[in-house]
Amino acid sequence: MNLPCPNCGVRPITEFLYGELTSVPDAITDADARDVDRAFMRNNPQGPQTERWFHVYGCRRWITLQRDTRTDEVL
Amino acid sequence: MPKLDRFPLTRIVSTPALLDGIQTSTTAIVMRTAPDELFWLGSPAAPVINDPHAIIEHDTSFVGTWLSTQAATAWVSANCEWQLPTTRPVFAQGEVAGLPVKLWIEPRRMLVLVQQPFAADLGERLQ
Amino acid sequence: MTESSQPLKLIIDGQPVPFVKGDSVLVAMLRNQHHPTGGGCLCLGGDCPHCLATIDGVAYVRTCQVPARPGCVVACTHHAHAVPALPQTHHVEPTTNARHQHADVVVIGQGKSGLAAAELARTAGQTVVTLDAAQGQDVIGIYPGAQVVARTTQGMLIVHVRQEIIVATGAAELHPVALGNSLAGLMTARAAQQLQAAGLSLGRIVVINDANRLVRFEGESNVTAVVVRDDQGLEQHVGCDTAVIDLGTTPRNMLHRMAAGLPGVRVSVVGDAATNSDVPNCPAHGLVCHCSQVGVADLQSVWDRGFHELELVKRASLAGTGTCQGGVCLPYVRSFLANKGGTLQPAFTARPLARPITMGEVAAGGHHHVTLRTPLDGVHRAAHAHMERAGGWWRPWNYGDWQAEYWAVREAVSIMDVSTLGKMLISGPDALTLLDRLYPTKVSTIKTGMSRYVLLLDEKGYVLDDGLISKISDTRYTLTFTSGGATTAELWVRDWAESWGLNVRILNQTMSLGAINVTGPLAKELLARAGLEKPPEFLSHVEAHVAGIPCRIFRLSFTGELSYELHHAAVNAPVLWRTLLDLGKSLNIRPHGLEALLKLRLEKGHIIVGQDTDFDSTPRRIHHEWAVKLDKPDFVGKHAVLRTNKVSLDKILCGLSMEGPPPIEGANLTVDGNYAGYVTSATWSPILGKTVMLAWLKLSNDLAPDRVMIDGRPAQRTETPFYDKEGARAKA
Amino acid sequence: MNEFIEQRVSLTWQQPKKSYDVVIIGGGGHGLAAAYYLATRHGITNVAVLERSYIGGGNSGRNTTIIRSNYGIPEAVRFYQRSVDLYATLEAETDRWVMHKEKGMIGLAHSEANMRVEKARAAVNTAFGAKTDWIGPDEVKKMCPELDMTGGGHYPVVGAAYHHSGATARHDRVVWAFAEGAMKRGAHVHQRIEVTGLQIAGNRVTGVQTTQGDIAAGAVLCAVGGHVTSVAAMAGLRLPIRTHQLQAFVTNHYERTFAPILSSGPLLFYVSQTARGEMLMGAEIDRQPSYSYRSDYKFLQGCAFRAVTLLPFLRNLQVLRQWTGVCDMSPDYSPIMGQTGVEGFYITTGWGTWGFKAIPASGEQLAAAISTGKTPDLIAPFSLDRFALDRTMADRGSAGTH
Repeated sequence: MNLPCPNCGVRPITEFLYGELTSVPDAITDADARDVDRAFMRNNPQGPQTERWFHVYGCRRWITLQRDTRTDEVL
Repeated sequence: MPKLDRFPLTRIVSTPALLDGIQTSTTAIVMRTAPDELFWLGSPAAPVINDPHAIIEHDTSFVGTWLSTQAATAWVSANCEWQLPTTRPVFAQGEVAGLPVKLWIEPRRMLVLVQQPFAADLGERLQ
Repeated sequence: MTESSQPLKLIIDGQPVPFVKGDSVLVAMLRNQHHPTGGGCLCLGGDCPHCLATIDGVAYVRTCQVPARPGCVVACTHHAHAVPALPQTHHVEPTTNARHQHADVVVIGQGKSGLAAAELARTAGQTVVTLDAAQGQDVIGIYPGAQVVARTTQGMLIVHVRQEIIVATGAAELHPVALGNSLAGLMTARAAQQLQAAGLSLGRIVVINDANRLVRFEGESNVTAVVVRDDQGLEQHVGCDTAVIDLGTTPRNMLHRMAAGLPGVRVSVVGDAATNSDVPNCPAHGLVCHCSQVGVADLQSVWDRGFHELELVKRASLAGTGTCQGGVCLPYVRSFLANKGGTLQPAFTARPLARPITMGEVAAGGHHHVTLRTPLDGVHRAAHAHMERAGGWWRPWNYGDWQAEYWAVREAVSIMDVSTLGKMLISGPDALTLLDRLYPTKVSTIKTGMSRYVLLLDEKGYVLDDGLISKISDTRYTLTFTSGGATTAELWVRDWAESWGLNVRILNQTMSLGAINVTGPLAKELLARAGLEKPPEFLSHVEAHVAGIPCRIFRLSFTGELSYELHHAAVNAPVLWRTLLDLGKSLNIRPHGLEALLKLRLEKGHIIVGQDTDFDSTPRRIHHEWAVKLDKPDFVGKHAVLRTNKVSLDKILCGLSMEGPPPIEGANLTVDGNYAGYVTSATWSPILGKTVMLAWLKLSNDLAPDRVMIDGRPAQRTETPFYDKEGARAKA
Repeated sequence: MNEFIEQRVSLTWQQPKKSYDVVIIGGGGHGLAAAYYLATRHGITNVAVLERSYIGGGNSGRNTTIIRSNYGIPEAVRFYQRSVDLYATLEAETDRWVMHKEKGMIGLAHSEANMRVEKARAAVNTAFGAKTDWIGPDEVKKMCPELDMTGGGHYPVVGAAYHHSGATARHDRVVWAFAEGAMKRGAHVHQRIEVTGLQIAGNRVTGVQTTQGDIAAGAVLCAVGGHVTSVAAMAGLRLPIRTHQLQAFVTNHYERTFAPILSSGPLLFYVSQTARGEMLMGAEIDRQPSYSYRSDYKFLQGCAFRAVTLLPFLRNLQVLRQWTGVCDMSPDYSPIMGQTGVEGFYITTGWGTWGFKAIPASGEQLAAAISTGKTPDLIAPFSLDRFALDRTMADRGSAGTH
C-alpha cells in the first residue's frame, strides 16, 4: 500500500507514521466531557477519514490525506 | 564493502518562498528535502538568504558514496519499492534497503547519502 | 569423458536414479517407477497434491513443477500422506534475492489469451510484465500496492503495478471423486499427454469422460480396473494400467478472486480462467480433499451435525486447508453443499499464498530494523565497551567495570556519550508562542543564555517526555528530549506548529550533533585543560571552543555532580572524546556507560521517562507539579491536568530505601500482605551504603504508607534526592 | 479421514423469536461464551446470539490461538488467569475436544533493557497466580533447542521469562464448544442476521433492529469485533477504540515436535505449532486504523525474515496461507467490559490482540454482570468510565504482540 507524499512522491505506507485528527461532537457541551472525548474517544469510521501522516523516511513533514478505512484506498 | 565518505553540507531551513528564490548552481548539488528545507552540497558556498530567522547549519553527519548507474540500478532494483524519478539530474528521498536515504541521481552516476547513525548499515546493505 | 556420455542422475530416497534432460522431478521419478505420494490423480499442472516430495530438504514441493537437476536429492516424505518431520537445519544458507520492478500492466499466464492480452497492452504503449508458471514464474500473491509477487528462477520478483492486472491462468482439470481415487495410475488427460510425449509407457489406458458413469477405481496400490456404469445402468469392469481423467475443467481463478477489488488498479480475467465455474456433480463416495484426507462421508457427517456454511464445513472437516488450498476439492465441496442446501455458496476467500514457497524465499529482501549508532560507536567498540540496544540506539552499557566508572563520576571526572539525546532547534517570530503553548512551564521567563528542565505533556495530561529548553535569543531556542524520544518529539512539535499556523523554522539536530557529558568534581578542571576558561554557570549555556572544537556547552546535571554537556558537529565527536580522555589522564578520568549512569541518576532521584513513568503519569502522580504552571494561559494538557486534579490521588511515584541488596526492578510492594505497587528503578548505592529505589505506591484512604515490604524485607519511604539533597555538588 | 475432523459437535439452528431475555450481538467466541455461561451458570436460556455472518467468522477464526496470563498489571493478570483456568477445564466441562494444550511460553530477552522488562513481568505475574520464572540462556536452549542463541548474530538470547501456563487451543473448536453448549440448553444462535439499530426507551435498551425484523430484549450485550464503534453509536455511545489490522501466517503441517510458544518482543515475532502441525506465526498490529482484511507482502517478508533469524529451521518450511483480522484497540491496551451508562446495554470490547485468550473469562464475567445487574470485582477495573475517571489500566504487558 502506498501514500502520495506531495514533497517526495508516492511511497510505501511503511515510510510514514500515522497521526490522527480528533474531533469532538458538538453535542458534548460540558468542558470536562469534551476534554475526555478529545483525549480518549475515537471516531473510528468505517469509510473515508481525513488523517495525517508523518513522512519519517523522507521529508519528515506531515501530510494530510483522505483514506477509506474499509479498503485502504487513498481518496 | 564500498568506502563511505563524509559529505559535509549546508542545511537551510527557511520559508518556501525564499527557498524557491535561491539560484541553483551548476557545480553545487542542491537538494530540496522539504518545502521549507534545502541541502546545499559543494562549491560555491550556499548563497546568503534574506531571512533573519533562517536556520543555516553546517551539517557534517551525512555519509555516502557515488554508485555507477549500473551499480545503482542493481541496488535500487533489489532494495527499493518505489519508483525513482526519470529526469536527470534529480533529487529523491525515501526508504531504500530499510534506510532513510537521500539520492542525487545524475545521468551516469548516483549519490547515496544517509545520516551517520545509519552509515554502518548502509555499508552492509550496499554489498 | 564428455558431458553427454555421463548419465544425468538425481537421488531418490538415497538411490541415484537416471533422468532425461528436460524431465521434471516427477517425470524422472515416474520414468523409474517411483511415485512420490503413492497415488492420486496426477495433473502435472501444479494444481494437485499428488506429486509432493521433499526436494533438497524442502518438503511439500510439487515435483511436477521442478526441473530435474543432477544431484538433486528427493525424499518421498509424503508417501501415503505421511507428515514430514520438521527440518533440522541450523546453518544459515544464503538468502534468495528479491527484485522490484514497476510496470503499467502485469499479465499472469502466457497461454493464448495471456499472450494476446500482453500484446494488446504493449501496442497501446503500456509497459508490460508477463509472468508464466511454465517459465518458472510462480505468482504467489497479489497484494495492495498493487503488487504482484512471484517466485522466479532468479529469486523473488515484486512487480508494482500502475494500471492493470490481467489474470490469464487458464483452467485446471477436474479430478475424479469416486471410490479408489487415491490409487496410483490415475492422471488427467493433459498429464497423460505430457507423459506420453516424454516417452513414458502408460500401458492399457481407459479414458473417463463422464463423471455420471464412473463408479469406482479398483486395484491394490495401482489401478487395475475402472468400474463404469453402461447405458443400461450395469457396472462394467474395464481392466487398465492407467485411468485418464477427462472430466472437463474448472477455472484457475484464485488470483483473480484474490485481486478483485484492490484499490488503485484494474483487475481483469481473460481466457479459460474467466469461464463460469460450474460445479461438477455432487459426489457420492471417495476422497474429496486429498491434502486433508476428507471424504464424502466426512462432509456428510459435519453437514448432519449442523455445519452448513461453506466456511464452517471447511473448518470442521479441514477440506480445502491443505497444500493445494482447495484447488482440487473446492468445486466438489461447493457441489456437495449445493446438493444438500439447495443453493450454491460462493467460493471461500482466496488468500495468499497461491503457491506455497519457503520462508527463506519469503524472507528475501528483508532487513532488520536499524539500531542507530552514535558518531562515537566505533570508538566505544574499539575500547571493548559492552554495547547494548537502548531506546533505539547502540549504547555503551559499561567499559568493563561499572563501579570504577561510577566512582570516576563521584570522585574525579568522567565522560559519557549522550549523542542519543533528542536535539532540536526552533527559530522564528513565533518560537516563544509555540513553546509556551507546548510546554507547561512559563517559557517567557527563561532568560537568554539560560536553560530549564521541562516536562512535555500530551492531551491526556500524561507525561510524554522530558528535557531542556535553552534560550539562545528572543526568537531562537534549543530543545532536548530523551534518547529514543526524538522522532516522537519532532512529529509532536511540527504537528502543533502547523495546526496553530505559527511562523517558525524547525531543525531536528539529533543525528547531526554529537553530545558528550563531562561530569564529576574535576569536570571544570578538565575543561580548563581543554582551553575552556569561562565555563557556564549552573543552568546556563555558552558557545565556546573545547579542545579547539566549537561546542554549545550546557550546564546541568543528571549524575548529581558538576556536569557540562558539550554539543558539537557529529564529525568532531571522536577527536573531542579522545582529547578529553588524554587531557584527563592525570585526573583519573574514565568514561562511563549506561549502567553507571542509571545508578548515579537514581541516587539523585531523577526519573527516566518510560522507565519510571507509565502511560498515565500525570505531573501530580510523579510529584512534578512544580514543573506545571497552571496559572499560565492554555498549554497542551492543561485542561486534562485541571480535570484529573479533581479526582482523588490513587498512586504516586516515590523514593524508597532499604538495607541490603536491591530487588529486581519490577518487584512488588506489599502493605499488610496486600499488593501496594511496584519498583521501577532500584540500585545499591555505593556512596550511601544502602539500596535506593523509585516505586509506584498505591494510596489507601488518600494516604501513602511510609513502610512497605519488598521480597519479605522492609523498605522505608524516603524523600528524593537520596544523595546530596541540596544539590550543592551539581551547582558547585 | 483425518483425526482433526470435528466429529462430536452438533449445532442446532432455530427460527428467531420476537423477544428474548438477552440478545447478544456477535457470534464469535465472546458472544457465544456469554450465552453459554448465562445458560450454565445462571439458568438464563431465553437468549439469542445474532451473527451477521457465520459463527466464529470474525476474529475468533483469525487469531493465533494463544492462551496466556502473563500481563503487566495485577488486574489483568488476575483476569487472564481466570481465563487460563477456565480454558484448562473447558474440554472436561463440555466433553468436546478443543485441542487445548499447555505448552509453556518463552518470552525472549535480547538486551539488558529487555531483561529488565521480562523480569518485572515475571514478578507481577507470579504474585497474581500466573507462574512465570526468569530463566537463563542454557535453560532457554534446553526448552527450545531449535533456537539460534546468537539470533543470527544480531539478537543474542540473554534469557527469557518462562510462563508455565502458556497454552494453545483450536480457535474454531472453542467457538463451537460454546455454541453447542449454549444451544443444547436452549439458547438460540442465528447466523446471517445483522443488527442495524438499537431500540432505546428513555435511557434503557429494549431491543434490536435487524435485517430480519425487530427483536425485543431485556438486555443487550455487544460482543462484536471490528464494528464495535458502529454498534455503540447506535446507543449514542462514543468509545475509546481504534480498529487495526493484525496479520498472521501459517506453514504447511509437519510432525509435532516444536514444543513451546516462543515470542520475542524486540523482533516483533511469535510462533507456536498447532495441534495439526502447522507453524503459526504473527507479529505486531499495523499502526493505522483499518477495517480491510487484505494481507500485505511486506508484513510476510519482514516477519519471515525475523523468524528465520531466531529459528533457522523455518527457512525450509513452506508458507501456506496468510490472513488478516481486525482488532479493537483501547488507548491503555486493556479491554473494556461491563455496563455502559445505557441501562441494559453491556459491552465487551478493546480486545486488541488478546481477545481469544479472554473468551471464557469474558463470557463468564459478563454473564454474571447481566444476570445479577452487578459488575463482578474481576472486571470492575475494566469499565468504560475509567477514562473519564482517570483510572486507566495502562498495561505494557499487553502492548506486546499477541
